[in-house]
Amino acid sequence: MTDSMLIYKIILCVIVFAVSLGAAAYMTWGERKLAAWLQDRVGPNRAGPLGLLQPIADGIKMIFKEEMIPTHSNRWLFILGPSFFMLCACMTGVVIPWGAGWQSGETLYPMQVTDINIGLLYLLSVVSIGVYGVMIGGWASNNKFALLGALRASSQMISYEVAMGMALIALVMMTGTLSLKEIVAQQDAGFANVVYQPLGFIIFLICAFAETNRAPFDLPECESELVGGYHTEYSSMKLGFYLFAEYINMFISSAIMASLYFGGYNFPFQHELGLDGNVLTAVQTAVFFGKILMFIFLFMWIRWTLPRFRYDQLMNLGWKVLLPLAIANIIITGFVMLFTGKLG
Amino acid sequence: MLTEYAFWLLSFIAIFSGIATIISKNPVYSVLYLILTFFSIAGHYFLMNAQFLAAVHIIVYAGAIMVLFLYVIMMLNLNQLEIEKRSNILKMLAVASAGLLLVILSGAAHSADALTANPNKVTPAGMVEDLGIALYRHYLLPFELASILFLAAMVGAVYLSKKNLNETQA
Amino acid sequence: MEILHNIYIHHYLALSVALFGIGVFGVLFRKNAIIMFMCVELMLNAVNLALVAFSKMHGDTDGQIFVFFIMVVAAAEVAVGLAILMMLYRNLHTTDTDSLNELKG
Amino acid sequence: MQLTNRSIQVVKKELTLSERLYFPAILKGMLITLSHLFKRKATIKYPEQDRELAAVYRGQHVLKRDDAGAERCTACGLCAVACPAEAITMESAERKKGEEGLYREEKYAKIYEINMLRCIFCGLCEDACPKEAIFLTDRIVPSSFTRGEEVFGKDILVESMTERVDVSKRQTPEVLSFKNDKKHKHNQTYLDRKN
Repeated sequence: MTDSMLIYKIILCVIVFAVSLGAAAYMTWGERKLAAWLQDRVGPNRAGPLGLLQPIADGIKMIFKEEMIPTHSNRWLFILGPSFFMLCACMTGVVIPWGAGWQSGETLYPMQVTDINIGLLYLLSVVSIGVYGVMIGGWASNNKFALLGALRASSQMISYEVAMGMALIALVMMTGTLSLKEIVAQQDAGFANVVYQPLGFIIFLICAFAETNRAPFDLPECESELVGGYHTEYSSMKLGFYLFAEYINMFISSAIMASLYFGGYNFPFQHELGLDGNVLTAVQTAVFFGKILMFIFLFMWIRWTLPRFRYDQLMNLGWKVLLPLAIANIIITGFVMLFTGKLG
Repeated sequence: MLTEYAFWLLSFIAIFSGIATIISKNPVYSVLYLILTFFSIAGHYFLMNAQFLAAVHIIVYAGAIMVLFLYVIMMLNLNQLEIEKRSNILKMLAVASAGLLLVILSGAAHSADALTANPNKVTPAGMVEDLGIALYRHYLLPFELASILFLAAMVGAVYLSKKNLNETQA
Repeated sequence: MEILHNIYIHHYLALSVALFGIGVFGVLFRKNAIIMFMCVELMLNAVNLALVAFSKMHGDTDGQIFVFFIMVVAAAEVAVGLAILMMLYRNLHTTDTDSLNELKG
Repeated sequence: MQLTNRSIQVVKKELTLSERLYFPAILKGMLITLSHLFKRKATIKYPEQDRELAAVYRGQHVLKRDDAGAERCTACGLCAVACPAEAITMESAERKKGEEGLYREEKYAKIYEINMLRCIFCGLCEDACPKEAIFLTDRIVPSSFTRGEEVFGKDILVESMTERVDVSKRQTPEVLSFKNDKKHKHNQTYLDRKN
């Protein structure tokens, strides 16, 4: 790895980090705007034009609010919880290919921080350790509601991880690789993977909703039963971390769904446009962000449409519906591969 | 050079948090330190180019097993543990036997000094394919047996954790 | 990351031995069944580390396959073991191994 | 025992396959919310925009002056009697010489207070007033931080001659024409009488 490449990677890392933070900030604005529109309201419109400065105002409010740590809580773990959750949310962005890459002279600068050949497993492992942030925070609060919320959150996340992994296995069988870059590159030639894996996509989508604790799976923080769920005792920026991390998770899972199932940065007839390499990369990145926005819209649209599940319904859906469907999907994929002779 | 520093750092973290695991009063701290140990072991796997294994290690150990431990400890509310009173003789015996084992094992490890890495046989990247081939060609039977073991463990765990066994029989 | 120039197999073995010793010591030293259980996990991991180091040294995948099977066994063991612990706690309201001196539950 | 024939037997019927899949219902719900995305927003931006009020809207009271600027109220107390919420109190005084331009009748209200926290904006005071003095207008009562501020005295209630409050919406055409008829002594200002 040359020095220029190293510097480039560091810059890219910072950019990915900044973009996911900025996207998360503006998703709070978008969420409020969209919620308002779906309810025939206008939404935030006071801070700046169209309320565009609202996230900044929210952030300032969050930072300057009084910070409270409950007396009988476990101080270090109380701080560790949200920090860890935030860390896990930010870690996933590095394996996502945001575009094909910049050609500068001889070297190609890829639009991906790192292309590890087990990208998908990396994603799964980061997702699976994200549970700790919630569990530690909920337990350290020393509050019944927080603990119950944390236990709910963790069991929900573990349950849906299984179906999520199973849905991905069918995809991996089809593409024959665990690297996200490879998977996206393969979709350049043919159709997007969603054409071949519609069931897998739907399972993955539902699991993504559950993993990000979004409605209709926002059981961990259901106000009617558990006050604020695992972050009942949190205030100020530590609460902000939890809420923020949820939006980052949403952004990243939208990006993952776009790259795994919807062709990533590829778009139809991209090579027929006759664009220069770097211009094409810019357009591709824009297209990728368009796809991400589409998924974020879907996330929010569903949140403001569907009511919350009951807890037993949630568990039934995860274990008795999604998991068998995912296994069936694997079997079907295997048979199709066998009969079409795509087995290596 | 960088990898060497990484090795020493990871080893230090692993041993430090391993010791912290067994001396922490609070079981939740123990679990968290053990997770830290597992992370550093995963880091070692990465250093040894066993990336697939590292990821699986994190998913299985940190993502599933330790969550179960944490879950049980939180559910049983074990954080106010009664002070453990183990007699001094037993403590001495524990130290002695563990130390003896340590000496024997490190002696064995020291004699392995002659074994150095064979540079000709270093496997290239793409551990996933190699592992897959090995697992599904040479080790297919143990693999299937392992899944049967899982099934048995699953049934056993569900049966054991039923609230009241008499109720289910009735 | 490919090759560790000055780190030989005995470094890894030493680390593995140290972790294994800590695990053994924990099992002997602590009375809480959950902590003892965790120490067993630590010992299994020490073995895994040694196996991966051997696999790296010999340049083949067999060692890693063994690590897989150890993981499988560990996962199954934890599932059953924790269920037993839960039952124990329900009946005796303790996880102290010294209070398990009766065969009748 | 059946009291009415309105009771309905609840039947929990088996769900059909499409109902059990849930997806059609979810899609239907999502289309409903999506359609609201393009509907006209019900919100108005309040301080900049005012919501259109009904013609008979009853808001903050005004104590009217006549065309020459004299207060019409004669402190008869009928409004206070009519008020179901007992929000109105007043204290009367006798008009001195030289105050004919200020007060229309020989007796006037020295203090006239309406407690806006009690007022229910029923408009009975308006109906009771024989002197066409008190009216409810379409102005919205401003909020305040203390209770004391919500007791409106004459300084707030009496209209100023520079910004007269239009209450013609609250008056029938007959009343309006009657009020402009100067033949009746009732409608004459002191200036009319002087001339």
